[in-house]
Formats: sequence, structure tokens, C-alpha cells
Amino acid sequence: MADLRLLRMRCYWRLAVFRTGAVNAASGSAYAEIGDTKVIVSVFGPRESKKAMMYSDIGRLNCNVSYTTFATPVRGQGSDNKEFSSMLHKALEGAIILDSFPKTTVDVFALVLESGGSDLPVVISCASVALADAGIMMYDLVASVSVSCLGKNLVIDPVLEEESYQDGSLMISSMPSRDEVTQLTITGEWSTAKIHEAMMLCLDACSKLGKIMRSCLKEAALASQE
Amino acid sequence: MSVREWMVGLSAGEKHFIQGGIAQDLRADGRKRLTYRPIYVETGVIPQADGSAKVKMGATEVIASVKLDLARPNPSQPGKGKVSLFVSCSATAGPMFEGRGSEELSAELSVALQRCLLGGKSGAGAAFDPSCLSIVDGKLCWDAYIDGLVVSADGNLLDALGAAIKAALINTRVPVANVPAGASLDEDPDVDLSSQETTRIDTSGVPVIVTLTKVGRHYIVDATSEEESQMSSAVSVSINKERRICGLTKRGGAGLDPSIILDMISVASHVSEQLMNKLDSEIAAAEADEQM
Amino acid sequence: MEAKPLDSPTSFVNQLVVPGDVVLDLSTMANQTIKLGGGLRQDCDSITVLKAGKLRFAKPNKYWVESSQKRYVPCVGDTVLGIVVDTRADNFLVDIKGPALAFLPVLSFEGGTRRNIPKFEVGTLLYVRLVKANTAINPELSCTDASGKAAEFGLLKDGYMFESSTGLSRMLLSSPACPVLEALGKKLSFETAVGLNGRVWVNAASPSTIVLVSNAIMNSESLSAVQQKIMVDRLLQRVQ
Amino acid sequence: MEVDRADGRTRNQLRPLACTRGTLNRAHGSATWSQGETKVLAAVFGPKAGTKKNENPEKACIEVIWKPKTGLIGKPEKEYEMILKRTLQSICLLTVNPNTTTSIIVQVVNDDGALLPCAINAACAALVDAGIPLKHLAVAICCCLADGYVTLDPCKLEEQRTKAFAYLVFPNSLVSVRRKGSLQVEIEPVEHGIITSVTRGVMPVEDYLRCLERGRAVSAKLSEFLRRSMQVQAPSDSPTAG
Amino acid sequence: MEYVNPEGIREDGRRPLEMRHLHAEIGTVARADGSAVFEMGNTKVIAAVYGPREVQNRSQQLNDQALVRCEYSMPNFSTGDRMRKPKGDRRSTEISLVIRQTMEACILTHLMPRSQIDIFVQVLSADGGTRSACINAATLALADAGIPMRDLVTSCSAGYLNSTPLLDLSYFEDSAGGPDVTVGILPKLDKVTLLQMDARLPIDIFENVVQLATEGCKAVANYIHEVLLENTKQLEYRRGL
Amino acid sequence: MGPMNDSSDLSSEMEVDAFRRLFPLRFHERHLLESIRPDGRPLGRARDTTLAFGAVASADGSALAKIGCTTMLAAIKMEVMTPTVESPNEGCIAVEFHMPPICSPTVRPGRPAEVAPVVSKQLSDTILRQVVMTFSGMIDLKDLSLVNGKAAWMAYLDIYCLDADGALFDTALLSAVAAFCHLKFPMVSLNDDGRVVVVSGESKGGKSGKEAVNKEQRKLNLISIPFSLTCTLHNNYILADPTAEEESIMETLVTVVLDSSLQLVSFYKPGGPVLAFTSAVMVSSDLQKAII
Repeated sequence: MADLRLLRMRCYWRLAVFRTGAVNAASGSAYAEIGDTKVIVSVFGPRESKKAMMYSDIGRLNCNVSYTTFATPVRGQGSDNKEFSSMLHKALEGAIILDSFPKTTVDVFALVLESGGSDLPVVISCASVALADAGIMMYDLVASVSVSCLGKNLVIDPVLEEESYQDGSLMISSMPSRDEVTQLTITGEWSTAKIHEAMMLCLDACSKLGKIMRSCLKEAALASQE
Repeated sequence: MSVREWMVGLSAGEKHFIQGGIAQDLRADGRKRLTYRPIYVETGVIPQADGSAKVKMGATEVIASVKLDLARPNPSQPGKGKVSLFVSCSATAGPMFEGRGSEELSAELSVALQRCLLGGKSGAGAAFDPSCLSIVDGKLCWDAYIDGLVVSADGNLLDALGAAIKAALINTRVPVANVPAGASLDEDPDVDLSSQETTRIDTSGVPVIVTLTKVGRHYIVDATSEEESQMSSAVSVSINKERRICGLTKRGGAGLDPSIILDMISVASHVSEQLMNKLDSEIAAAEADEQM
Repeated sequence: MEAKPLDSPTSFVNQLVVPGDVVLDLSTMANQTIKLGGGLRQDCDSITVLKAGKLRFAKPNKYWVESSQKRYVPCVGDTVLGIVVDTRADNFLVDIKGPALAFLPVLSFEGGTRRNIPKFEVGTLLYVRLVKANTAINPELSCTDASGKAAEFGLLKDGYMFESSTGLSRMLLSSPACPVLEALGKKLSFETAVGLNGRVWVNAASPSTIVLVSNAIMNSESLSAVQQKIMVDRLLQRVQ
Repeated sequence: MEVDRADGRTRNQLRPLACTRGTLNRAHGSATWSQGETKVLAAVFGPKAGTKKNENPEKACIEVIWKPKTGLIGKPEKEYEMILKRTLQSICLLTVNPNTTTSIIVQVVNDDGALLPCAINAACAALVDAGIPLKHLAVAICCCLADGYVTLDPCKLEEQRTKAFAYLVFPNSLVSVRRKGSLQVEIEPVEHGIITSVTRGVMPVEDYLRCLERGRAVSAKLSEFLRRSMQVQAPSDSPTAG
Repeated sequence: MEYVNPEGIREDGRRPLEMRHLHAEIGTVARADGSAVFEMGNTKVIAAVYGPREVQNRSQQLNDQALVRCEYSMPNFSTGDRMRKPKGDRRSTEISLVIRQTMEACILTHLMPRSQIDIFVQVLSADGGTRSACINAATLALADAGIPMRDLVTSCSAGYLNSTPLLDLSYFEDSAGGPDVTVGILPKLDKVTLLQMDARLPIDIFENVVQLATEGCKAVANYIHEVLLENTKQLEYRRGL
Repeated sequence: MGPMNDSSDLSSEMEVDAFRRLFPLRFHERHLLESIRPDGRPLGRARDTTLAFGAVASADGSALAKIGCTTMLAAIKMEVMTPTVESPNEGCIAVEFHMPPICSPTVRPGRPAEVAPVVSKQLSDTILRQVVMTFSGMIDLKDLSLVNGKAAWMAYLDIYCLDADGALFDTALLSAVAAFCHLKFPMVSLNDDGRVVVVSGESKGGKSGKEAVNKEQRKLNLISIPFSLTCTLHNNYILADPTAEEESIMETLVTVVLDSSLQLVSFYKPGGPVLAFTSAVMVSSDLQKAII
């Protein structure tokens, strides 16, 4: 197991592909493929929120992340993932200008087609592209990256196997151009210096990822102009 | 955010009063920014549990209980026992926790606690070494169910639960299970628990959770629910004795500059030392008077 | 599966018809105006049946299908018994066993003004007249007759109210007095109010009379005129 | 027609039919329909105000609840509910009272084959009993294909043994004052059309057409039975004109 | 099984007609309008009352009296076995209904029309007699919330094992399968508001078991009176009268 | 007819999609007059169909089918199971149709769409067609058997609707059939205690004690391939392959499923106004031939 860790001591991450307009029934949608993690996010709204909700003068966000039965190598039963849904909600909340659609709700639904490691960051990045595609007003795109700590070395954008025996992991979702962190979660044992190093590594990875997302949106805009 | 908003109906004037107070380092109940509300700890509150504790932080009151069951270790980690952690909010804490209302908040608290106390997948940074729960490698181990219950909620639930779980683990008595040597090891061997002696879990490494709530430009510790409703964002850090960080969760919506996060982490680790000592003394006192 | 070729339209009258049957062929009837009652609908140039029941024909040109249901379809001019469900600012909400709750404007009482609005508890029984009834909006009621007098409309105090089918209430209100009421009327003194929406209210001095009259009416639904008389006489002997 | 069925019926013979209406007094309309051993009770709760969530308020909305004899509501029951709802929507006049919901509850009393057609007939009879405005009635029949022959109204055993079978729903035969066939729909007279057809199992197209022919023939008998069952229950009111 | 040994001492050392140790505290949940903890031996229950407040969903609103709602919940660590379905299982729904009906009978609901009173009862540790402990805790919480009541409702349970009536059964005695009679009374008005029994019992024995349980309720009532008097003295003292 | 003409002058100055949203039926009827559809297709033409095999790496057989905008992803995972007692030499297929909230605005998380169980039942009927006596299904379950009486294949077929724009059943059936064509049986071997275990791809039979039961990655042979076409009927117009908007307006749906030997697999018409059936069957069957 040790030899694998050394082999993979690299700082680049897997090939990232973004495409908007995957679901035409939705007001905005995006498909993201990073390595073999494949995710589809579709955004509906802003539309009328559920009757039970009280009046609120700022818009509401409703997120739901679910897995397909064949996403994980061992056959799961395709259930919703409550933990990821609430973390997706927290990550996007800071970036969306909520008071641009008062009283209404924006629904963000994500489906993980294939789980190839660091699924939540891919879902968060893909969701922010889908929101942009749906024309929801946002301060900035949200790029999200995670890094695993295996012994001494930091492995960015871990694959499924690396995640299964990582000593610790740090996941950051940030707004690249405003350089603000909307969400940060750390597990495992870290020293403050190590955290600092990992955060810097992730932040510049986020800015690189942000560029790719922006280029994909530009292409879509150009394509729709012709 | 929405649950807390509903809980405390604050007028604009009160909001301004709270924010102004924090700016001048004098909070509504007279505390400084980094001082805690009085903490009371009581251990052994649940007779049926193997270890339990009640922690009161001002008006917030939580109960944690540890129950041990015999179970078969999962094949990937034969030498270790299993630990599972679950939090639920009782309706006594407020009408909005009635029925299914409390599901979202308890899920959030459970995930945050698991991240802070159970450490990474390989077990690094966990509150205690699960191998002390193993009885017969690969065949039999203890399965520790850690349950948290919020009885009364007045802000800072995560720290109170963290403290209560730490006290409950210290209070836990693990019954010594000796397996007759010759017993056949394949199916579930019969274990006699009759012997009364028990051992303790090594809880030296259990971290303590400190939540820093950012209101305006300052951070406060142990926020009441009114102050929590004014928070722009919050960082909960779990720090152990060697001042290493065993888990971190940023809650609340607004974005934070990375430098502010690092500064909050250092403040948190500084405050954690003072909280650690206070907690240890309280727990020792509670354990002492429980013996009587 | 040929349809029976029938030339004269009147041969259907007093016969049982099933939804979908075509009873009138306008193309063959030159310039005659026909009035359609409940249960019939015009489909381009033919009249088809909506509800099962007996086709009825009244002298000049009125056709309708007489059927008995438990639900009432509001139509203008019916007198019905309504139960107050809720009170709003400008009208009472009244349940008349129809698809939607009916409105009884607060001022639609004899000499009704803003000041003397009557206070009706939830559940009070009212004898009212249907003023407006089209399918889109809630039907509207009034407690006065056409000339604005209270006549016998308004609150029905004490007495006993029971549900019946619309067919039975129509029979009770048929023009030559219905045999069961006639027979009871000779021996006992009681007061009844019959709503076309299948509700009957009976009031009398002694409760035993009320019970006797109500049971007599309820049993009379499936009896012919003669059987009704016999049933009433037997009931009265047992009482004396 | 040599007799080749277990219970001695010829291929075209239906099982004994029985229909009683107005069995439940709290329901606004109710009917039990039994074909041989298969018995279904249908209850109708008259137009109530308001329509369900994403239903079109200009039209009346029909809601069907299928209660199986035992066990939980699974996918087959959901499919039967959807078929029954679409069928009844096509025969009811939805525009008469808009923004209302009519709920039809189908309770399976006993299932001995051809369950769906029996349920459709029961629901139709219950709608008539509740006085819901209908364009026309519907009669349903099950035809199954056993080695080349079309047999009607199979019992449970026959239904499981056949290669393929089809549930067919036809409009009932109309008594009309007009000349026969004058009621023309572009290509064929309206009585020849089908409202619902659900097939199970593979069958050549010609066999399916033969099923349709046979089904339509027997639907006339069924609608005659339906009409007669109306007579029995209609209240014999006083001879005086209304 | 030996529930009462020859000398008449029960398994946990009590005599057949002896109650478990009672302990009660008032005002334990700061945010609630009224709250109380009630302990009977090892059974410990906390109750909180919120109300009278605005009705949440308009359809349930009663326009001549207050709507009383109750929720009983039992965490999975409170009993021996771990498997406990989440909130909605049948047993807790049934007990919430029993508590609601009992409390509704004694609250003067017509004084607070179109309002809603929420009673939340959380079992902390269950060692038999949870139903009675919940009712006693709810009564104390209602009193603490200052809600007008005809009389306090006190409840106690009694059983019949080894042909001796036993007062206030513990979990061990309760799960012995013998009859378990739960009685709830209004002590001042001397009326019975709750009487539940499962398993079979001859009539005459039933009568003196119920009598025994009623004695138990009266004992609980005295204890509750003391606690309430003590609490009001505290309040008086704190207000410096 | 009154309303007809006022909407015609009304529509002149109101632009197209407002008119489409306000008077959907009239908007479509205006198109039907010139026998053309809003998306430019003549009445009889189906939308273009694309098919991609092997869309999911972690599944044994998978396919992505697109008819117009309606997209379906079908994936099959094979697992070993012990066959049932009464059919020892037959495997089993479990068909499951999911409509996740991403596919259409009407689907809410938590509550499945009402049409999902209906389509799922139709799919399992069409694919299995398990009529007891004569088996005329698409797949012979005997192919799925491994060791008679001891081990057989359990195929989990899961179909996810990624984008719902009408003709759900056709696309789902197409994707299911394609997934079965693409299916490759995983390598299986008999381990020491007689149980058949799936050998994961990389370690090709490296273990000594195992000998592969089936050497090559064989394919599943399909007896007959069913094709389905859904049409909507609107007073004697027959529109093939309707979009979601057309489906919602014209309520009569007819689904005809023929198999490769032109046998009628299913003729499914749930309700809708009376139809002259002979013409419909003819039209749909010859359209069908056009597709095959």
C-alpha cells in the first residue's frame, strides 16, 4: 500500500470536463466529469416554494443529492444522501444573491452517475455551473476541491481507493475571483502548519478549476449565439 | 440558519444591541467575547447505559450516553471495535423540534460530531483508539453506540455535546469479557460477563470542540441562540491535548477570507486549553461525587 | 349491434334512459323551442342523456331526466335546507350537499341592513332559496322569496332533520299532496320543511310524533302510493 | 361451439353476471359487480370542492384509489389505478363542474381472473349510481388467446394458462332515435371504437383484430345487462307526472 | 419466578405496598413556558409545555376551546434493547394519545379558545411505570406554566404477581407478563380520569388492585403538593417578598 | 365557434410563446391544420434517436438512449444468487425504473412521480413476459443459470430517466434492450468452500484454488428484440412520438410494441376518446417497420 502513495505524489488532478444544457426540461443544467466521477445537476426555478413555508423576504435554496444504484462498485440502493445535500446547501448559500428572488425557491437537484472519488467537490462545482446556466444571480462561481493526507504527503483530488485509507482529508469550496471560502471541512489529525499548506494548495487548485468552468460557460454562450 | 431565525424573534433594535455589545467586548449577559457560560457536569445520569453524562452550559442542557453491545468486527479492521454516533433533538427543546422537524438539525450535528470525534477513515485523529474495544481479534468486539440528546437548546449545542460525550466516555465502564481459552472460535463463542470488574477507556486523546461564531468583525465563544441568530459564519474546531486539530467544520453562509480562518483556528486552540482544564476539573468532581 | 330505429321522439318518455342515449333529434324537429331540464345536454344537433333515470316530458316542451342521487346539483329557484359552516365578513358559508359551499349574503334577509345582521352559530339549519347557480363560482342563496318577503324562509328552530335522496324529496314536494304526508296529516299535527337537496326537517309538539313522522317518510321512498297508506295506518294504530 | 373449458362454458359464454347498486349508504354512489367468482365493490364520493396539486382547475379531476384484496399497494395496483383513471376520464363529462375532485375507491372483494374489466364495469355502475354526468357508459371484457381460439371472460386458471390475453373496453351500445349509422365519425361509426386496450403476452396482429371483433360482439350483451340492472333499482315513484 | 420472597420482600428490596423513591424538579428547561422532571425510582421523565400559543395549522383550530397536542418520545438509549424505531412508532403514538386525553380532561380548555397547548414528554430512562411518570411530569409542567386546571392529575400503576397485589411495578416486574393496572385520578375531586389494564384479573382482585393504585396516586399527589409549595416559596423568596 | 375567432385576432399581436402558453390546445390545432408540428416534424415522423453503449464503467452492461430530448440511462449489474427451488436452472431479472428529481420540474425529491411505477411495470412485463406456460420473452432465463440448482445470475437492470420530454416508455425500452446487447458476463470462479464468487477484473484468476467457471466473457443472446412506438390521437390526427407538451394536451396515448418477428407484443391504450382502432393499428405497425 505504501508504494502506491509514493507513485501518486503529484499535484495535478484528473481530467475535468464540464458541459451545460444536459437536461433541457430544467431551467439550467450541467454535466461534470472529473476522472471517472460523473455527475448531472439540474436547477429549477426560481419557482413558488412549498405552501407550508412561511413568507421570507430572501430567496430560499433547496438542495438534494442522490446516488444511482450502480454509482458505487458495490450495488447501493440509490438513496438520497442527506449529509451531502446539507453540505451542498451550505457551500452554495454564500455565493448566491438570495434577495434577488424573494419569496421563491431555487431547487438544485444532483444525481451522481458514477462515484470515482471526491464526489462532493465535483457536485458543488457542477452545481455552480448549472446555476450560472440557469441565469441565477451569483456573486461568483463556486469551485470546490478536496485533498487527502496520506502519511506525510498531500494528494489532491483523491481517487476512491486513496480516499478509503486516507489519514485525514480537507475539503474547501471557495469563490475563486473573490478569494473567499464558502465551506471548509477537515477530518483526521492535522497540525496548523499542515492545514495552512493544504489550504494554499487547494485555493490555487480552485482558481485553476474556476478558469475551466468559466471557459465552458463562455463556449456555451458563444454556441447559443450562432 | 432558518431554524434559529424562527426560534428567536429579535427586533432590529435588539439585533443592533447585540452586535454593538460584541464589538465592545461586553455581551448581553455580561460575559467577555472569549468567556464561557457556567458549565455543570453530572455523570452516570442514565442507570441502564454503560456510561452517561449530562452537561449544562447556561440554559443549554444535553445528555450523552454510551452503550456497549457484543458484535462481530467488520472484516476490514479485525483488531478494532466499532463506534457509531447519533444525535437527536428532543421536542422538549422547542416546538419546532416536534415530529420530523428536528431531523435536519440532528443530521447536521451528527455529521459534525462524527467528523470531529471519529477522525479519518484510517482512524488517525479519533477520540480514542477503538482497538481497546476488541475482545477476540476478528471474531468478537464491543460495538459502542454513542447517543446524544438535546434536552434544552440555547445555542452552542455542538460544544455542549462534545463535552458531554467526553464526560460520558470517561464515565464508561467496559465490562471485562473473558472468553474460555478452549472455546471453539468459529461461531459466536459464549462470553461470560459475570465478573464484576470493569476497565476504563483511555480518554486522554479525546479532543474538545470549540465553536467560534463571527458576528460583525469579531469572534465570540459559547454563543447563546440570540447571538447565533446574528452570526454571519461560524467555525467549529476540535482540538486535543497536544493542540493538534482533529476536525473542523465551517457553518453559516457568508464567505470567509482564508487568513481569517487561520486566525480563528489559532484563537480556538488558545481557548481550548482553558476549556480543557475547566472540563477536566468539572468531570473529576462529578466522578468523585458519583462514587459517594 | 344496431341501435333501435325509433321515429317518434315521445316514445322515450317515462322510459329509463342511460347516459349516452340520444333522445331528441333536432335536425328532424323544425323550428320548435325545447326547454331542457337536468340530466340532458345538447350535442350539435342531438340531445343526449347525462344521467341515468326516467325521461319526463311536461306539456309545452319541457324535457328532463328524473333520477335520485345523494348529491345535489344546484340549479336556480330550488328551495333547499342548508347548514351554516362558517361566517365571513359579508356572507355565511352554507353547506347544501353540492359540489361547492354556497354563499348566503349577510343582507339577503327581510329588511336586512348592516346593523341587524343575524348571528348564526356553526351548524344552524336554514331554509333558503337558490338565487345564482352556475358551475364556475359558488352558488348564492337568499332568505327571502322573490318579492323580498321572508315568507317561510330563514332559521329552523329545534325539530329533527334527516338526510334523504333527492328523488324522495322531489316526491314529497310533488303537486298533488304526496300520499304519506296526506295520511299522516289527517291524524297528527306536525310541521315539515323539505329541501330539494335531499334534507327533510320535521317538527311537532311531542318528540314521539316527530320520530313517527320521520320514520314514515324515510320508509316511504320505495313504496307505491297504496303501500304508503297501509304503512302509515299500521304505524298510527301501534301508537294509539 | 364445442365445449372445451373446464367449467363447461362455451368459448363465447360469459360467467354469470350480477350487479347491485347503492350498497353503501355513506358513499354518494356505490355498486358491486361480480363476474363468476371475481367480485369488485366500487364507491364514488361525489364532486368535492378543489382539485389536487398539479391538476387542471378548469376541468373536474378524477382520483382512483385501488384497494387490493390483501397485501400492500404495489406497482400492479398503481398501473391499474392509472388505466382506470384514464378510462373514466374519457367517459365522464369533465367540463360540467370544474375545479372539483371525484374520488373513486375500488375494493377487490375476490379475484378469480379478468379483474381489471370487472373493476371497470363496477366503477362505471357506481358513477351512474352517483349521478356523475357521463358522455356514455363503458363495458369491459377480457379476451384471451388459447391455441388459436378466442375465449371470453377467462377464470384465473385459464388466464394464467393462456399464451396471451387482452383487456378491452368498449363504449356501450346506444339507444338512439336517429337512423342507424347516421352518427358518423369520419372513418367508422363511434360504437365500433375502443376506449382502452391492454394486452399481455405476444400475439400476431390478426389474432388481436379477431379479439376486437369478438369483444365488440359481446359488449352489446353486456350493455344490455347494464341497462336492465338500471331498471331494477330505479325507485318506482308515484305514477303522477312530475 | 420468585417476585415476592416468603418474607414479603420484593426483588428490589421494597415491600409489596411500598412506592419507589419519588423525586421532582420544576423549571428545568429555560426556554419552555413550563417544564418539570419527575423520577419514580429509576424511571426518569422530563416534560415541557409550550402554550397557550397560536395554532400552527389552521385546519385543526377549535373555535370554542384550546387544542391540546402531545408528543411522547423515547430515545434509543433509555431501555435495555437498542432497536427503537424513530419517533412515529405505534407504542409512542398510543401513549401520546393517552396523555393527551388525560390532560385534556383536566385543563379548562374553554378559557383559551382558538389557542394551542403543546405538551412534550421525553423519557430519559425507563424502568417500568413510564406512563404514570409521564402524566405526573406533565401535570407539574402544566402547573409550572400556570395553565388553569380543574385539579392536578396524578397517576400510579399496580400489578398482581405471586397472588400479592404490588404497587408501582418496576420494569422487571412489569415484563413478568402479569396484569398491570394504571390509574390516573384527580385527587381533590376524587374522580378517576384514566384506568388502563392489560392481561386478565378476577373482579374482586381487580377491585383491590385498583384501590391500591389509587392509594399510590394519593401518595404521589401529596408529594407533588409539597414540591409545588416549595417551588412557590422559592419564587416568593427570589422576588424578595 | 365564438372563442375561435377572437383568439385568432388576439394571437396576431401577442407573440408566439405567450399564445402557446395561454392557449396550448389552439396553438397545436393551428399546427395540425397544416399537418406540421411546432418542432417542424411532419405528423408521422419520430424524433431522431441516438444510442451510446457502455456509458457507465462500473456496470456490466449499460447504454444511453436519446429520442429527441428524452434521455434514458440503463445499467445492468450482475450478481450471483442461489436459484429458487421451483426453477433451479433459471436466473432472475429485476427491472427498476427511476425518475430522479433532475429529469422534470414536476418530480419532487422524496415523492416518486406517479407515472414511474406504471412505466416500470410495463417494462418488466415487456422484457420478462413471463407467461407461465409458453415462454416468449426477450431473454431465456435459462441462459442466466451457472451451476444447476446451486448458482445462477441475478441481473439488476436499473433505468434512470435523465431528461423527461415525452415517450418515456419507448426510450426506456430502447435503452434496456441496448444495455442487454452490450452486457458482458463478469468472470466467475468456484472458490474452496464451493461458493461461486465473482472474480474482480484485475486479478485474473491469480489465486491457485480458483478455476474460472466460465472462461470467456460471453454475451447474452436475445431471442426477439421488441420495438415500441407511442402515438397520440387528437380527433382523427395521429401524431407519432409526442413531446411532453403534446402528451399533456392530447390525452389519448397509444403504445404499440412489435417484436422483430412482427408479432404484436402489446397494444396499450389507457383511456381517451373512442378511436377507430383498425386505422390506428395499421398506421403504427407500418411506422414500426420504418424504424426497424
